[in-house]
Amino acid sequence: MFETIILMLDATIRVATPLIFASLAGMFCERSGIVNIALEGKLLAAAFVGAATAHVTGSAWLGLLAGIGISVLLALLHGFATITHRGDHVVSGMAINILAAGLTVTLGRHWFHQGGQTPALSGDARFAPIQLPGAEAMADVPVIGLLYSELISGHSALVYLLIITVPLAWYVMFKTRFGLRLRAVGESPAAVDTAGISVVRMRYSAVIICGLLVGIGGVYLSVAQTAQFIPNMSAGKGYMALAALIFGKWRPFTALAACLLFGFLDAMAIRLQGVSIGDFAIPVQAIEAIPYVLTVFLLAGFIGKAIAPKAIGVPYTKERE
Amino acid sequence: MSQAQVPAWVSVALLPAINVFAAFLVSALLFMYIDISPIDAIKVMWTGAFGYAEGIGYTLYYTTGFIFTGLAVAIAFHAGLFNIGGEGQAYIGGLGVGLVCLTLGEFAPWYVVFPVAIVVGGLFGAAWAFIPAYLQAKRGSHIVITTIMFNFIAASLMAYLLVDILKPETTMATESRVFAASSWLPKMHEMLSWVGVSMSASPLNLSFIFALLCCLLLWLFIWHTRWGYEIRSVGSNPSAATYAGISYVKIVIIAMLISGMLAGFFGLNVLQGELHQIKLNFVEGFGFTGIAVALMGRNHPLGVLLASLLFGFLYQGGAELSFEYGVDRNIVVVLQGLVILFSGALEHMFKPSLERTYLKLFAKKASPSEGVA
Amino acid sequence: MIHAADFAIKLEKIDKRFGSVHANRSIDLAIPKGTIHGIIGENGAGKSTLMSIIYGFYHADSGSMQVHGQHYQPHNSQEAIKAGIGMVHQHFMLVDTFTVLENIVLGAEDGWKLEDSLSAARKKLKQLAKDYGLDVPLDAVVGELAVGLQQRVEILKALYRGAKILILDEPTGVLTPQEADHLFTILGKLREQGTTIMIITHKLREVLAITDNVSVMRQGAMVEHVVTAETNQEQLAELMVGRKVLLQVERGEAKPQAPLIEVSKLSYIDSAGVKRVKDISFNVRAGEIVGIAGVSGNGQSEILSLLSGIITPSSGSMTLNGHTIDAESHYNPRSIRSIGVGHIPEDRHKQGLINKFAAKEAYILGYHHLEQYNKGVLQDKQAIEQGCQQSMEKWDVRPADTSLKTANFSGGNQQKLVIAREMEQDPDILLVGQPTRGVDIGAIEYIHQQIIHSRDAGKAVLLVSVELDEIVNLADRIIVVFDGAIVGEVSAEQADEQTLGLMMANIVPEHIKNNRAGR
Amino acid sequence: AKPAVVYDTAGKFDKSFNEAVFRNGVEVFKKEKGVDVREFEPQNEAQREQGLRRLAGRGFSPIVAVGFNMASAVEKVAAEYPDTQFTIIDMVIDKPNVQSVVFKEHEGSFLVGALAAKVSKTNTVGFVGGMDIPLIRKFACGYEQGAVYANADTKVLQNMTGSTPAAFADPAKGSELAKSQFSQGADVIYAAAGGTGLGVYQAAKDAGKYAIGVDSNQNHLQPGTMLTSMVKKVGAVAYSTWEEGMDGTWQPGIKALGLKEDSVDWAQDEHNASLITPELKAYVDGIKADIISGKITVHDYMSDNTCNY
Ligand SMILES: Nc1ncnc2c1ncn2[C@@H]1O[C@H](COP(=O)(O)OP(=O)(O)OP(=O)(O)O)[C@@H](O)[C@H]1O
Ligand SMILES: Nc1ncnc2c1ncn2[C@@H]1O[C@H](COP(=O)(O)OP(=O)(O)OP(=O)(O)O)[C@@H](O)[C@H]1O
Ligand SMILES: [Mg+2]
Ligand SMILES: [Mg+2]
Repeated sequence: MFETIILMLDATIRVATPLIFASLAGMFCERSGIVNIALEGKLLAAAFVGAATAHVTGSAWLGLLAGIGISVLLALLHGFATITHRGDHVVSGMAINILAAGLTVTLGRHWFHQGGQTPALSGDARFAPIQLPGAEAMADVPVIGLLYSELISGHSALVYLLIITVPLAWYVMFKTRFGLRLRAVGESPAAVDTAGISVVRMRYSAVIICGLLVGIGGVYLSVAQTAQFIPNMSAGKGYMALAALIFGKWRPFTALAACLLFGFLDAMAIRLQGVSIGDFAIPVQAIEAIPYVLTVFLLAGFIGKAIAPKAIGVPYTKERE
Repeated sequence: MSQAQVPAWVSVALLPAINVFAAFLVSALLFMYIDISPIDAIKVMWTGAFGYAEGIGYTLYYTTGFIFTGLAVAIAFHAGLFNIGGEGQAYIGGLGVGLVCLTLGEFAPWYVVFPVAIVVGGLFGAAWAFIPAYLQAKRGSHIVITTIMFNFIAASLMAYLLVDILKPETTMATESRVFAASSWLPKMHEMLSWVGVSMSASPLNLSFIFALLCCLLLWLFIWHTRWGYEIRSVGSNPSAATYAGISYVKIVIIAMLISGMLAGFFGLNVLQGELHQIKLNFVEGFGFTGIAVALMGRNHPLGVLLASLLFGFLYQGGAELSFEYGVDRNIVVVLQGLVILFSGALEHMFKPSLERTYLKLFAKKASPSEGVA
Repeated sequence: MIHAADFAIKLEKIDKRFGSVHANRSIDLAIPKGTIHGIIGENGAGKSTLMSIIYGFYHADSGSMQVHGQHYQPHNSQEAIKAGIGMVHQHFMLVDTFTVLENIVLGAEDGWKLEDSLSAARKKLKQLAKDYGLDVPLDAVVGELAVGLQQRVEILKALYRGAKILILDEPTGVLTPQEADHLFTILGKLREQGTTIMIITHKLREVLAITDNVSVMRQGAMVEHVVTAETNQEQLAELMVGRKVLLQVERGEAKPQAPLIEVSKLSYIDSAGVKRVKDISFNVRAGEIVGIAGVSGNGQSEILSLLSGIITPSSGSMTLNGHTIDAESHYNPRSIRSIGVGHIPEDRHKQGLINKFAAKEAYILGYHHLEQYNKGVLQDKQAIEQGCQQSMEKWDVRPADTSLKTANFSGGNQQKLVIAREMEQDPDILLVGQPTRGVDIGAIEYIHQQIIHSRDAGKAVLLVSVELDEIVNLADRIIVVFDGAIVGEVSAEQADEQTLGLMMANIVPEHIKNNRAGR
Repeated sequence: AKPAVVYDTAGKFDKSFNEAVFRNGVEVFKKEKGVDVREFEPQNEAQREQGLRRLAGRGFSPIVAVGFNMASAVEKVAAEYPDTQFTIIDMVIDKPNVQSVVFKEHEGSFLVGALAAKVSKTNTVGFVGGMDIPLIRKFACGYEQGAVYANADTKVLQNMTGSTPAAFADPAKGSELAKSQFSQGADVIYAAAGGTGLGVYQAAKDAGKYAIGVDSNQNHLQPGTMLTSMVKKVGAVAYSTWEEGMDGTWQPGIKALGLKEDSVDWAQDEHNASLITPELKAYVDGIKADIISGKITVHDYMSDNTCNY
C-alpha cells in the first residue's frame, strides 16, 4: 500500500512538472495584465522544436535552448498582437494554439516523414532519469529508502530544475522592484505609465519570461517525459495549467500545490483506467474532469475567491475610446 | 476619432479583406517551403470549394456549422461576455439533438423530429451555458475560464456517455447507433430534386436554411428590440444599465442562454443532417473557430455569415487540397490559424497605415472638423 | 518684463490635435516661480490636455516649452519627473490593491530590492508628512482610503519625486469644503517652500481664494491671463463662456403642497455588512427642493440609490407618490420610474450615459421599454429619433446631432442630455445627484434654472450635492447627513457655509437644534 | 481497376496499423505492380464519407477502408455505389459489395504471451492496451492464454490506456502504465496500443526490461529490449485486395485471417535475434504449429465478449 502511494506520488511529480512550468509562466504573463490561453500552443511548439533539435544535434540541452527559443518567439508574437497592436488577448492566444497545432505536424512531416512524429531520442539526446547518489543502495532501507530511491531520486534534470524555479519566481514577483512594477502594470497600467515606467516594456518582459518558462515545460514533454514528439502531445495541459494558476490565485506556491493536486488526479486516473471497484466500474472520465470541476467551484467562490489582476485583458491606450 | 474621415467600408470591408490576404500571403510562403506551388494550391482549393456542385455543397455544409457557433459567440460579445464555451455547448446541444433522433426519430418523420430537435438541442446547449452564466452574473467568476473548463467537462461527460451508455454492443467505434433514416434531415440535393432541379449529393441539408434564418432573427433581435438594446447596454456599461433598471443578472443569463442555444443548434447540421449518429468529438473545433468567425464578422450577423463562408471555404478547399495533393491536412489548420491571427488578433495592425494612405489618395478635401466640445 | 529664468515654466505655441479635435491651439503660457496659477475653462476647453503635455503624457504636435529657463521636451512622464514636475490627475492614477507606501515608491524605487526602497521611503515620507501636514497611513491599502486621502497620496507621490512644479487637475471636484480647505493649506505651505503650482478647476470661488494668477481657456485656445487680485467671478465667468452669465439664479418663494416623498426609519446595510444609511426619516413636498448636504461618502449616494430603486432597504419604508415600499416589496429602478420618479444620477459617465451609444440610444435609457418607443416586439426607431431630436433642441444640447456618440459630447452637454431625458418624462418626483459636477458654469447656470422651473411646476425635488453653494443656491430646505444619519435640518434662510460646514462635521449649532427633520 | 485506400483519422503514420497498410501495402504494391494507389486521410468525421464518395465517384475500386471507425461511412457509401468494391479492415459489414477482413489477433497474441511467460523471471508479465474495446481485449485475452499455457502460475497484469481513440496516441500514459506494471513485478510488457506503445517501449528501455510490439514489426524501435512484435499483416491484406481487384477475383464476404493464413505472426529479425535463443524459437514455433493444426484452440474474446477459456 505504502509503496503504491509512493509510486503514485512519483508519477504525480512526473505528470505535474510541465503543468508547474506552464502555470508559473502564466503567472508572469497574467500578472502583467495579459491573458494567456496560448500556454497550450507554446507547450506544443516547444515540445516539437525541442525534440527535433535534440534529434538533429544529439544534445538534449540544445533541444532545451531551441524549445525555449521558439516559445519565446511565440510569446513575442502574442505580445506584438496584444501589446503593440492591442489585439484581443484571447483571440491571439487561440490563433497561436491553432498555429502551433498545425505547424508542428506540417513541418514534422516535411522534415522527418513520420506523420509529424520526431524520431525517438536516445542517449544524450534525451533527459534521462537521474539516479541520485546512493539511490540503489538505499532502495531496500524500509520507509526512507523507498522515499528516496523512488520519489526523490530518478527524475530528469528538468524536474530538479523546479526546486529553484518556484522559489525564484516567488522572490522576483514579490520581493523585487521588477515584481512590484509587473504587478502594478496588471492592476493599473495608467498609474504605472504616469509613474514614468514604460507599460509596453514591462509587458514585453513579462511575456518573454512566460515564453521562457513554458518553453522548459514543453521540452520536458518530448525530451524528458517521453523520448519523441507526438502530434498534439500537449493534450490540454496548457489549459490545465491555466486552471491551476487560477486555482492558485495567481501565486507561485499555491499554483504549485494546485499543479501537484491536478497531477495526482491525473496519475490516479491513469491507474484507475478500466479498473472497477466490485462490479461497479468507476468512469475514469469522472476523475479526469475533477480538476476542471474544482476550478469552477473555486471561481464560484465556494473555495475561497480568486480575484484576477484588475487590468487583465484590457489593452492599454492613452487615447480615450 | 480619425475614423470619422474614412468611409465605413474601408474599415468594414477593405481592412478585413487585407487581413485575410496577409494570412494567405504568409501561408503561401509555407506552401512554397514544403514544395507546393501556392498558386496551384489556391486554384485547387477554389475549384474544390466553389468549382462544382458537390464542392459547394460541402463548403456550405461547413459554413452552416460556423454560422451557429459564430452567432453564439457574437451575441455573447454584445453583452460584454466572452463565450469560449461554444465547443462544449455545441457538443452537449448535439447530445440533445441526437437523443431526440434516437428516440422520437424511431417512429416520427423528420418534419416532426426537426422542430423538436431544434428545441431540445437549443435547450441542451443553453443549459450547458447556464452555469457559467449564472456564476458570472451572481458570483462574478470569469466566464472565459469557466467556459473553458466546461468544454473539458463536456468532453469527459460525452466520452463517458458514448463509451458506457450510447455505444451499441456491436460497434467498437465510440458512436451511438445510427438514427432511423426517416428522421434524417433532407439534403439540399434531395429537396432540389423535389422541385425538379438536380444537384449532386452533398451533406448540405435543410439546417442551412435554418442557419440563415437565425442570422436574420438575431440581427432583428440585437438592433431592433428592447431586449437587444438591454443586452447591448449591459455589454457597454453595466452600471448604467443597472441605473436604467436593466437587471445585469437577468441579461447576462439571457444572453448566455441564447448563445448556448445557438451553439446547441450545431448538432442539427452535423448529426441530424449528415452523420446520422452521435460520434465522439463531432464538434471538431468548430466551437473555437466560431470565436474567429464572430470576430471577423464584427459580431454582426451578416459579417458572421460571410466569415463562416470563408472558413467553410478553408475547410472544404483544404480537404480538396489533401485529396488532390495528398498534402498534409494540417497545413490547412495552419492557414486557419493565420487567418485568425491576422483578422482577429492583429486586426488593427494595418488600420492606421491603411487610413493614412486612403486619406492621402482620396480625401484631400476632407478637412478635419472642429472639436465637438 | 520678467527674465525667462524667473519663470518656473514657459509654453510657446503649443498645439495638439486628437484626430479631428483641435484640443490645444498654439497656447502661450508663462508661470512665475513660487506662484499658484489657476487654469479655468469650459469642459473640453483643453485644460487636461495641456497639462498632460507638460507632464509628458501626451506629445505636443508643435510648439516649445521651457522649465526654469531650460529647454524642455519630455518624451514621457519619467523625463517630466526628472525635470521636477509632478501631476495629480483628475482621475487618480493609483494602484488600488497596493499599499500607500508601495504606490508612492512605484517608479521611484532605488535599487532592485524592494525591501530597501520601502524602508528608505518610509523615513523620507515621515519627514514630508511633518513638513506639509500630509499624514497618510502608509500601510493602508489605497483602494480602501477615502478620496481625500487618496488625493494626498497623489500629492505625496509627486513630492516624493522632488516635484518643484505641481499640477493639479480638478483636485477639488471630489472634495468637501473641509477637505478642500485642508488641500489649500497644504498648497499654501508648498508655495512658501518655493513650489510652483498649476491648478485646474471649475470653481471660481476657489480660483479667487488661492491663486496668484489665472489663465482662461476656451475651445482649445488661451483667451486671457489675469492677475487674480484684479479680477472677480463675473469677469472670469464671462471670459470662460464668452458671454455674461448669472452666477446666482434668482428663485421665488416655494409653494409646497402635499409630501410626495415620505421616508421613515430607512436603513441600508451593504454587502460588506456596513450600515450605510441609519434609519433616516424625512419628506419632500410637491413644489419644493430639499437638499442633502454632507461630506461625500456619508450616505447621500445610498439615499439616492434607495429612492431610485437601485438598491433595496434593509429596514424601514418609503412612500413615493403614494406607493409605499419597504424591505419586503419587490421593486427596481424601472418600477420606480413607472410611478413617476425621475433620476439624474450622480455620475453621468458611470451611470447616466453609455459612451458607445449614439445620443438617441442614450436618450431612451431607462425608458426604452415604454410603448411610445416600441411597436410590438420591435423598437419604433422613428419615434425615438423624433423624441431625441426635439429634446436636444428644446434643452439646447450641442451639437444637436442625435447620432453622435455620447462620449463625444462635452461634459456639460452630456449632462444636459441626461437631464433632458429625465425631465421630458415629466415625473412628479425628481431625484437629482451632483447635477453640475465637472460642468462649466455656462451649463451650470442653465441646469440650475431648469431645476428651479421644475420645482415651480410642482415637482418634489431631492437634490444631493457636495457643492455647498449649489445647495444653498437651490434648496428650500437642507438636510445634513453624517455617517449615514441625519444630523439636522436647516431652512434656506438659516443656511450659510459656516453653519453647514459645522453640521457636516456632526456639530449642531444652537440655533438649529430646535427644528427637526421630516415634519 | 483503380486501387485506393482511405485511412483512419489517426493518419497513415500512426506507427501502428494505418502505417502498416501504407508501408507493407501501398508502397509495396506501387513498387511491384507499378500501379498508383490513391490515398486519402480524412481530417474530420464528414470527410470519411466524403473521401469514400469522391473515390467511388471517380471510379476507384477496390477501395480499402482502414479500421473499425470507417464502418458506418463504408456502410453508407457502399450502398450508394453498389458496383464499387470496398474492403474494410477490422470490422464486419454485410453488404454485397463489401469484403470484411478480420484478424485472429488472439492467435498471434497467444504466441507472444507464451514467449513472454517463458522469458519472465518474475512470473509476472504485463499487458498495456490502447482503447478499451473488444478488439483490444481480444489481444489481451489471447496473450493471457498464451502466458498461462507456457507457465500456469504466471501473473498477467492488464491496463487499458483509455476509452477513446486518444488512448492510441498517448505515450506519456503508456510509459506511466508500464512503470507501474514494472513496479508490480512485471518484466515483460506487451503493448497493443498504437502510438501509446512507444511510451511503453521507452519505459522498458529505461528500466532495462522487455517489451513486445504490435501490428507492424516494431523491433527496431528499441533494439535490445524489444523481445518481439505481434505482427498483423494488414498491409498484405490491402495488397491482395487490390491484386484480386485487378485480376477480377475479388470476392465480397468475411475473411478471418490467422496464423494459418500467415496473416498474424511473431516477428524475428536482427534486432531481437540476440534475445531469442534457439530453444525459445523452437518452443514458440512449436506452439504456432499446434495452433495451426488445431491442437491448441485459442479462445476469441469477441466470440462471446468474455475471456473464459
Ligand atoms: N485622449 C483623448 N482622445 C481623444 N480626444 C481627446 C482626448 N483627450 C481630450 N480629447 C479632446 O480634447 C478636448 C479637450 O479635452 P480636455 O480633457 O483637455 O478638456 P478639459 O478642458 O480637461 O475638459 P474638462 O474640464 O471636462 O476636464 C476634448 O474636447 C476632447 O474631445
Ligand atoms: N473619447 C473621446 N473623444 C473625443 N472627445 C472626448 C472623448 N471623451 C471625452 N471627450 C471630451 O473631453 C471633454 C471633457 O471630457 P470629460 O470626460 O473630462 O468631461 P468632464 O465633464 O470633465 O467629465 P469629468 O466629470 O470626468 O470631469 C469633453 O469635451 C468631451 O467631449
Ligand atoms: Mg479635464
Ligand atoms: Mg473634466
